[in-house]
Amino acid sequence: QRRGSRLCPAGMNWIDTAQQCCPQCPAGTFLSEPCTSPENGSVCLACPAGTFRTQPNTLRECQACYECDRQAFQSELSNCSATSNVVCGCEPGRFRVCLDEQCSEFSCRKCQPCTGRLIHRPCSEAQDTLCDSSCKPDFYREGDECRPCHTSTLDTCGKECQQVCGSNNNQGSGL
Amino acid sequence: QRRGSRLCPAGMNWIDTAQQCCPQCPAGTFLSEPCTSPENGSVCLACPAGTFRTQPNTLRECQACYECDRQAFQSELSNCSATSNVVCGCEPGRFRVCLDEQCSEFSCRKCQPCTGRLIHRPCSEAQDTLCDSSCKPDFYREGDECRPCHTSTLDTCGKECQQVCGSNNNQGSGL
Amino acid sequence: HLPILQWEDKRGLAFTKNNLSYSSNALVIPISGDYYVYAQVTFRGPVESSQKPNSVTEIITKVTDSYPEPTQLLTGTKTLSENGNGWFQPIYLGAVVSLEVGDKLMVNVSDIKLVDYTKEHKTFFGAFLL
Amino acid sequence: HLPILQWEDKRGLAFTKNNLSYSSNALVIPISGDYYVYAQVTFRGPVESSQKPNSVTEIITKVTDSYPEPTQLLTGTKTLSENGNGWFQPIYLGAVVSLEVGDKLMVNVSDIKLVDYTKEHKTFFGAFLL
Amino acid sequence: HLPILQWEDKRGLAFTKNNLSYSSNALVIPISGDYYVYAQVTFRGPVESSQKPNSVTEIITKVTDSYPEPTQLLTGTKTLSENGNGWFQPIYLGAVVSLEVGDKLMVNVSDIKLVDYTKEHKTFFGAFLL
Repeated sequence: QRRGSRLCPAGMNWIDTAQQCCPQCPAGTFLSEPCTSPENGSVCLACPAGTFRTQPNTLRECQACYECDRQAFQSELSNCSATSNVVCGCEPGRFRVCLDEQCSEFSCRKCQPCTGRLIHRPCSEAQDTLCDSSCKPDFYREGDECRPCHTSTLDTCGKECQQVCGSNNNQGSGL
Repeated sequence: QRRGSRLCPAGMNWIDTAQQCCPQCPAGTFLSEPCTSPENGSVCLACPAGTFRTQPNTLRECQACYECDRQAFQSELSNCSATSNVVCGCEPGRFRVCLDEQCSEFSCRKCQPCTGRLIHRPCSEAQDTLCDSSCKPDFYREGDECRPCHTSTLDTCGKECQQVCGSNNNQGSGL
Repeated sequence: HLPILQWEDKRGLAFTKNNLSYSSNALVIPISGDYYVYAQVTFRGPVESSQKPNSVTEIITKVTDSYPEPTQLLTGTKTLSENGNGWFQPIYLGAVVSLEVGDKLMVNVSDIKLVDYTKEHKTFFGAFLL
Repeated sequence: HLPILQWEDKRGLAFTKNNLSYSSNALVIPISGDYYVYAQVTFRGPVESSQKPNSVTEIITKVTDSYPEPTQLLTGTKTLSENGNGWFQPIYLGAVVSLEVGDKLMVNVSDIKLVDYTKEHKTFFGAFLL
Repeated sequence: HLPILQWEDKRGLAFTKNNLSYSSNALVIPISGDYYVYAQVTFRGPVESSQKPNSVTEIITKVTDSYPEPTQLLTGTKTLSENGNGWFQPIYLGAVVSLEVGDKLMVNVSDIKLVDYTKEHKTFFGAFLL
């Protein structure tokens, strides 16, 4: 404990300017005026808009809310209240790419579409979509893409394509 | 206007230390001593060498001239005067490569020589030389270069070269 | 001129006192003297946009009634070599400057879309009289 | 929370005076007031290890008896684009903050293994009352 | 030793007062005490020359009659990863140091050819007594 402070009972903090223990202000408020004596209460005011305090305190100001990074396609999962900071996530169709270990900084990248494949695991806040390695029925493999049979023509339909789409391709079969 | 300052007539500024309006010093000078009364003038001194003021003012010092960046092959288009900052451009045979949107920072890169081609648009401060796409007469294309006919020998003179330099090349024709 | 940043001057860690006031994006000097002026701007890369600026710039500028043009007091310019999309680049500037009563101090940046405004402890601006 | 740096407070260029004391990794504020708080951490790349963190972070934090959680006062975050192994990256932070008697100031970093502690003039931390 | 920078001490934004004087590339301390010393050097890439230094360094040094060798007070070292020719890299340093009357403060750099001397608001150096 510091030189000048006495140990205060639970729920009270030492206030140096008042040279005594004062009751803590509840979460969502800050200490506007310290108590004049331990019996009467501290003067606590509500955190102004755009600020918050998650815990009981005897601080002279509330903490400023963070803001979600629109430019990085973040969206508000829960907005700032008097007792809680804003919580940012990614806009629909995007997932988090962490820029530091705690992922306190992250950008939101587009989920991959798995065209022509079955979705092994859908895109989520934390991870990109995981596509099936094999192509969907009526789709043939072309490099690492899956192409719909009906778009292939006789001369573009290689070995892979014929195997999947059958010799008489583009007769209305496919997607 | 600020709390403590009165609105001054045109050509005069509020001088806080003198608590009155004083005549502005002309461009190329700075305010050495404020006026003692609006009637008598301010004491203005010429900007010392290496400094300038482009506008009438009541400032206590002149602005330091910029310097052109020799290392980046810049040259002085116009040097610093009492009323104007230095203006930097590129040494002959070089053009500007901007490092920021306003091009307040730039380096000077060598103009491309268009060897063997006609110059479509000459090199300027702002842009590199624009070479003609086709080769000059008596020059044949080799990849994206143009080579003079007279340097080609029978075995190095491919299809392109023969077309341009004629079959009996290097008989004194060309450059 | 380059875009001017707007600042929070009351909530959270921000405060003004001793008549150093904040109005229309500028700190207004209450008494003439030498001040230590400082600012940090955290720039961060846009995600999708391919065109990447090759540099970011932060300038602390002075505007005064005694002169029609702003004066650049401190400048930090950094070229960017991060190829990936997500990048961060803080620039801190600070120095002693002589200021007159009524002078206004502002912070200009090369591209306001690149400024990280999300947390008050990453981008800040201030001054104190010596 | 992020790892907290330990500091030398007596030997070499280091000193404390006017009751600003150092204990358990923190500067302890002796009287309430506005302080200019600053710190520089030089980060440097591990030599062999291929896995390169994509960013380094330095945070000056305040701990107080009046609140159970630390408050982040100043933060510098820089992504790394040096591909080679041997890299250096200094981050300087400094600003005026209002502090109460008994408040503790500390410096947190993203990865303590990356901090260059070898020379006192490369990594330093301090505060003075205005 | 590393090259020492020369400074303008009168014209433009530069000034000295309260007996803190500038002579032969150094700030001369008039009275003993604790000073906040700071400097920013903007380094910028050479254009043509292919050999690119892989790092730049700025050091604030103290020279004193009481010791034959200079003392390094503050150091900023940064490796460069910009591949293009035109690059910019500002390094800011600042901290409180105890100085004796007559001590001289200087700024050394790794390569004087890389220092951007073109604009006074990009490279600067100063100190003030607390």
